[in-house]
Amino acid sequence: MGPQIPLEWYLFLAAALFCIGAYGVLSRRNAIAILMGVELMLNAVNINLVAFWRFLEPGGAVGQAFALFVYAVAAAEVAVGLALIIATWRTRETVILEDVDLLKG
Amino acid sequence: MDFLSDLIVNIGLWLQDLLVSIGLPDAWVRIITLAGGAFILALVPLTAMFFLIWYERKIVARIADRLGPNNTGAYGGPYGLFQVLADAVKMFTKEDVIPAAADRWIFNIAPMVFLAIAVVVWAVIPLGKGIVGSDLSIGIFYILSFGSGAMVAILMAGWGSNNKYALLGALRGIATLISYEIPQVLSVTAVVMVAGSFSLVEIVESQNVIFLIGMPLTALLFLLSILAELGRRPLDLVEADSELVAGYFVEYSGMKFGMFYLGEFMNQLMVSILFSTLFLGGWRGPFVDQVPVLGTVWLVVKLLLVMLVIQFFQYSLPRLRIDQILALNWKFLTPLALVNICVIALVGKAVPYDPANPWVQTGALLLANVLMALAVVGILAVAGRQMRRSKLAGSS
Amino acid sequence: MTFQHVLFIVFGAITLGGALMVVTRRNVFNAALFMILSFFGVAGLYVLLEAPFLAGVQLFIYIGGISILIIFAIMLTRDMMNPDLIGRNSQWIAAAVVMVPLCAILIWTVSSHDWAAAPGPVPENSILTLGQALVDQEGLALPFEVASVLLLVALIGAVTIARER
Amino acid sequence: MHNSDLALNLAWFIPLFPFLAFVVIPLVTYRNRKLSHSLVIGAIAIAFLLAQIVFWRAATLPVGGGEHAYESTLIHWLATGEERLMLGIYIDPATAVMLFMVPLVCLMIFIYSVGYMNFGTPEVDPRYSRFFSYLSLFATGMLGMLVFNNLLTFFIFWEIMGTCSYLLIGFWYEKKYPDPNKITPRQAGLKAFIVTKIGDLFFMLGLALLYAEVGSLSYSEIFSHETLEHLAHTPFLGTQWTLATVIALLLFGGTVGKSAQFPLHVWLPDAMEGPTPVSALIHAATMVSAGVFLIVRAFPILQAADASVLAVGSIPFVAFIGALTAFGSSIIAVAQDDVKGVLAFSTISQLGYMVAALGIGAYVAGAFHLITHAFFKALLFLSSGSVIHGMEHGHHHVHEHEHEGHEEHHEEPWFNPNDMMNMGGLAKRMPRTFWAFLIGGLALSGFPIFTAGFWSKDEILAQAWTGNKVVFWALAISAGLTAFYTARQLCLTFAGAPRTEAARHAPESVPSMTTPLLILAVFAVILGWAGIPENLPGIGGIIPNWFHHFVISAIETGGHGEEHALRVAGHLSEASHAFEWAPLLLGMGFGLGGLFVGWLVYGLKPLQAGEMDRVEAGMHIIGLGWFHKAMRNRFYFDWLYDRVFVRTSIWLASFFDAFDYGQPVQKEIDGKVVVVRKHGIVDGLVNLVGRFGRGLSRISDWFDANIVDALVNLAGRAGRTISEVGGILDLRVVDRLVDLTGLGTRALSDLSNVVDLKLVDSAVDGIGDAIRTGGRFIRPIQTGKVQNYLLLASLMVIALVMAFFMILFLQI
Repeated sequence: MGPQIPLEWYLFLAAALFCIGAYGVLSRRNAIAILMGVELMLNAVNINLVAFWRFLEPGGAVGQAFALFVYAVAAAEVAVGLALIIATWRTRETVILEDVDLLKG
Repeated sequence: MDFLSDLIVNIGLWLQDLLVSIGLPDAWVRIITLAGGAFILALVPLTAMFFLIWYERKIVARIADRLGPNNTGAYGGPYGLFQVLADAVKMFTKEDVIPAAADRWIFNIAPMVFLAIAVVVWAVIPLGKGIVGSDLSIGIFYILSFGSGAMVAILMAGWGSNNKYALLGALRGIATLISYEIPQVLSVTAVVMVAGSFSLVEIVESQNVIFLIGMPLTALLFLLSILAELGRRPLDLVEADSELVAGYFVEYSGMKFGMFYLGEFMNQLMVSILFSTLFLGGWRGPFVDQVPVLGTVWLVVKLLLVMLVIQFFQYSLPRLRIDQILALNWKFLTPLALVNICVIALVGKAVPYDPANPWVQTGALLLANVLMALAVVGILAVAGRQMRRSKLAGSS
Repeated sequence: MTFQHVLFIVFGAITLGGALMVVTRRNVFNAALFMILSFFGVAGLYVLLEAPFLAGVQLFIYIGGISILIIFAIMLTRDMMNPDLIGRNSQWIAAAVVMVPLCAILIWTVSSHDWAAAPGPVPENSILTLGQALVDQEGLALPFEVASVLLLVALIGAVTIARER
Repeated sequence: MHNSDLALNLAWFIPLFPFLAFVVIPLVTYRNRKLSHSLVIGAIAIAFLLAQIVFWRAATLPVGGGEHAYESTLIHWLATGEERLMLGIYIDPATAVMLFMVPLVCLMIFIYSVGYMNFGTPEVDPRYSRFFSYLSLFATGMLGMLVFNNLLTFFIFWEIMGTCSYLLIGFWYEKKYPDPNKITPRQAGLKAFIVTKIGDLFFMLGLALLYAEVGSLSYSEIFSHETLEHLAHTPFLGTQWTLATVIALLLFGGTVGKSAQFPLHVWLPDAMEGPTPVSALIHAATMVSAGVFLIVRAFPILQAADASVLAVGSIPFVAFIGALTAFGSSIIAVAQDDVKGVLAFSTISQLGYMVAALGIGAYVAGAFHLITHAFFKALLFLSSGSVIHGMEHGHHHVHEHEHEGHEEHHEEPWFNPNDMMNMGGLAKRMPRTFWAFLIGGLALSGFPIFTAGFWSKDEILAQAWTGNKVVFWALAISAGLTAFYTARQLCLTFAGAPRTEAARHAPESVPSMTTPLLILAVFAVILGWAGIPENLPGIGGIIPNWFHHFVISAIETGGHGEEHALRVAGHLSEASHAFEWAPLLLGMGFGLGGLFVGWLVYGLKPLQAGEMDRVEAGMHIIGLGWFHKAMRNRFYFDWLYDRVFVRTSIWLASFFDAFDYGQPVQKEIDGKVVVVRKHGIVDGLVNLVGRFGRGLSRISDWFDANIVDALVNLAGRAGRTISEVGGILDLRVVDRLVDLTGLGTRALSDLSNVVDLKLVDSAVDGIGDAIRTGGRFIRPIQTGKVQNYLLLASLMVIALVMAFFMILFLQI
């Protein structure tokens, strides 16, 4: 029983998720919330990858593999990002992006 | 007899035909059958609880040189079998207290999430020959990934109840869970490599010789890691009764506490089944081919044994400090698990499995394991001696 | 309206709803929990797409790893909970105003293209194919190695950055 | 041409070593200053040796036969969808001569920096190692830009250099000046970054267009005959312009930004805020030449473009911009007091020279001046740096003397060591620097026969004479001005008696700084002899015009269309055949004349302390003081841009800011003060309307009080003479009326408050935010918030998609 849901649905959903995540990235003030937005965007990307894999070349492995790479990147990004946030917290006592402006010109 | 040969499936088919004959559309039939199956499956552990809790109490009592529940007063019942029922009634009737400063939503949802995760993982466990919720191709991996969801529930409970003991308990619990996930996953990976599949059914079927013989080290790793995951002594950080009162669910009372308690116990049952499935050949045993239902019996016997072992650990060993526990994981179990995987992969490649005489590969694996064990013991001995020497030097 | 449609709608609703809550909740901890919910929905979508392995990975890495990390970070930086410092920045309306047409454009682009997708069945051993592709020198062995190196570097870097001095 | 030549293939490794140094320093050796700078210098030295090998190899290859555009075998670089980009090295004469120049100058400057950053002295720079790693990264950018074989890598390394420029100009980002109008290093850095980015945007669009049209960016393909033919004859989106024209103009936009041509020249003078080696390295010798080198690189496309587009009168656009820049900035330079400021503007004008030369098709002349200028300008900057360094030390020295016996650290009064008015008489204090500066100055002002600057400039002038008379005169006059302000600078700095204590005590710099000066000085002299026109009577034949033969072969045999080869040769042959006396003599005349006048004005009787600048005084006398003021203020370009772009956007920003959010409120949150804005959507609106209304009523009041009363009184007096009653009567009436209007407007304004604040809120809020973000984005003095950039980026995406949609479907 193949998928009865057209590919477009997944793509629409991914687009919506992406935009929501982007909105989060643009509109939140504290760094961790922004990180969450980034995670949502990455998930949207992954939905696209997997959907394309399923609908365009279910026999192959590239789609899934790239989804896995995205996972790796996401993990690395979160690790480093949170480390940075915590370091910033230690030195500047803030997690608000606007307040971190040592190099403000 | 052939009806008995795979009971559940036939019942399912029968039910499906019934619904179709009633004239429901396929989708609904599918939904109903799936929901029903899920419901029945969820009932299995919940009902099993009543007996197993009693079983644990008996063991505890024996270890502590007591009688344990032997007479449940008004409820009667031989050997206090209904003790659990009494406890349940008590829990239901207790007042449900919510701390004033708690984050109500999170506080209330947490136990449900915990219990739900404990139930959900039952979908893929083969309870007998042909008795399995759904034979996922990623079975064991499914269990592991949902198990990691338990962390979220614990965090929710610890955070939601807005109590520093609870939060500490949650954080310590998460620390343990996260770090012990690594040896657990690695040991499972070793099993998967040898069995050649994620699916628990196939893992069981590939155990013509149970894996415990083939790779005792892996089994040991798995056992230790599940001890930590369950929060059983000597590795219990999640609720360290004497330090954190009850850990993350200190604030819970009544049925919510009951849910946590039940959830933990179901996890215990689940991991013992997992252990017996991965290493003891699951439902396999004599005469299963003739009488398939016998498989379930075998499984029950094996899991009772495993639970026995866990109980022995639990009630006869003292607790380790958190730093000791994490050190044990990061400095000993994880490296060992990595080495273990490499060795097993090499041996598995060198000595391929042939169905004619399965003992060949098993023997090779066993040999490799023994060598590894010897090496480990040797290393430990040397390290220990140096440590003692340095201590002496320091003291004198 | 088959069973799959029902599931898709349910999981899609979970995903999008969770995501919306993530970007709108003031309390960051709740936002993180909703993010977990959203991830769960995505995992469900993977199941619908017959990629069970990825669904498992989704749960395992995102819920078991990333979300937990994020929640830890939230707890480590208590300023998160300071009601005056959390919430939206000054450009949120502009962001919303921009995002809506962006979404519209994306959807328009998707729908303007004709996806001649007649998906065949997923082969039984798709996980096997995936695994072999990841270690195949002709295939993705190099990216795989690079990804692992990246993870290692990220690990070390994170430790170095966050270390107490 | 995919042959493999071992010596030339060494070019692969030229950018490698500086990059390694850049990577290693922050990771490993940043604690050890000595190790760090030895690493960098070693790396650039290796690159220098390799570059020399490549250069001589390329120079000794037989001329012609396309041998001069050497392209190595290509390697796969990155996969873009279906096709993979190929990467190789591409050595043609232009590259070769640049390879001769760049690593050498870099090496000199790196060595110099060791002394300049006070290595081994107590006041060594705290970020010493970081400085060197930046320098090294910069060298990577420049070298990588040279050797590789496609415009994409060109762009990438170009951007690397832009980043380094930002980092290095803002290197002393904590520095502040008492004078608020003086731009601080970090502002200068941002300014340079953003202004050049404007140019880079054009460059990138050009690349995109080129790639979309040709499908490749490697030189051998985009400069092939067919491609150029195709580009030269395809209209751009149905307009009159050909693709070649558009692409050439876009690429030229990149040049305008990078090598500070008008109107994007404003960043270069402020870039002098960086450490002097940086000014020498980036903003004189190499990076700004990258802009010119881009034209040299894209010369075939420039030739394929039709020159009439945007031409000013008979002058091609490029040449016009170049000449204008050369002329204007050389005027400005006359009035600068900052020793580096003068050099900065002279750099701009010299770059203008090159651009103008290339604009009229004088390929060889442009390239030649590029090389020579790099040497003597680096020389000039380094020696000026040495002067400044000396001044600072002298200042410290003096200062310590004043505060003998004070243990506690005292705050030094701010002192501008760059101001030439504070110098004078340094020739005795620092002789080596003086001689270096002198030689550099003479080269810059084109002192005849024996300086490099003369020959290159003369070649340009000769070309301009035959090419375009207007350009020629512009360049010639600015040559005179150049000589003049060089003389002025020399005299003000070195001649006469010291005008301050600091100058009196300025010590000569350490050898590690002066040695590079001497080496560069040698090159600043002898390099010109490589390009003496052969047909010059007298010394012409002694040394063959090697440079000309070498470089021109790239044009003739560079492997593109005969048509363009002919067109180019049309320009170039004149240089080598019919010799013209006029440009040579005129050039000499202007150069020497300028020097002589400058010496008359400033050298004959050196300036005394506190005396007014002679030119300024003179212009005041003849009533041109305002003009001199304009010159001193760089013709108000910064002021203009500040008003037009910066202020407006800031104003909009803060206006809508207050408009939506009210004023920021300082709030005390667990011990630390944070700025919290109450989200009052309406009060801004109310204030506005209220202000409007108040304004109205105030006006009417004023009207009422002054004018009307006056009239009324007048009428009253008039009336009084006629009749008491009538006077009083109309006094009353009119007064009442007028008061009534006042009250009416007040009431109206109050009413409008109430109405408006109900109506407009949210829409205004949205627009306000958008514009506010926009303002934040444009203003160079910005908070650098990533989120704003992201927002703008997504806006741009939407805009682009819309544009695409229109072009695609509506055929606009």
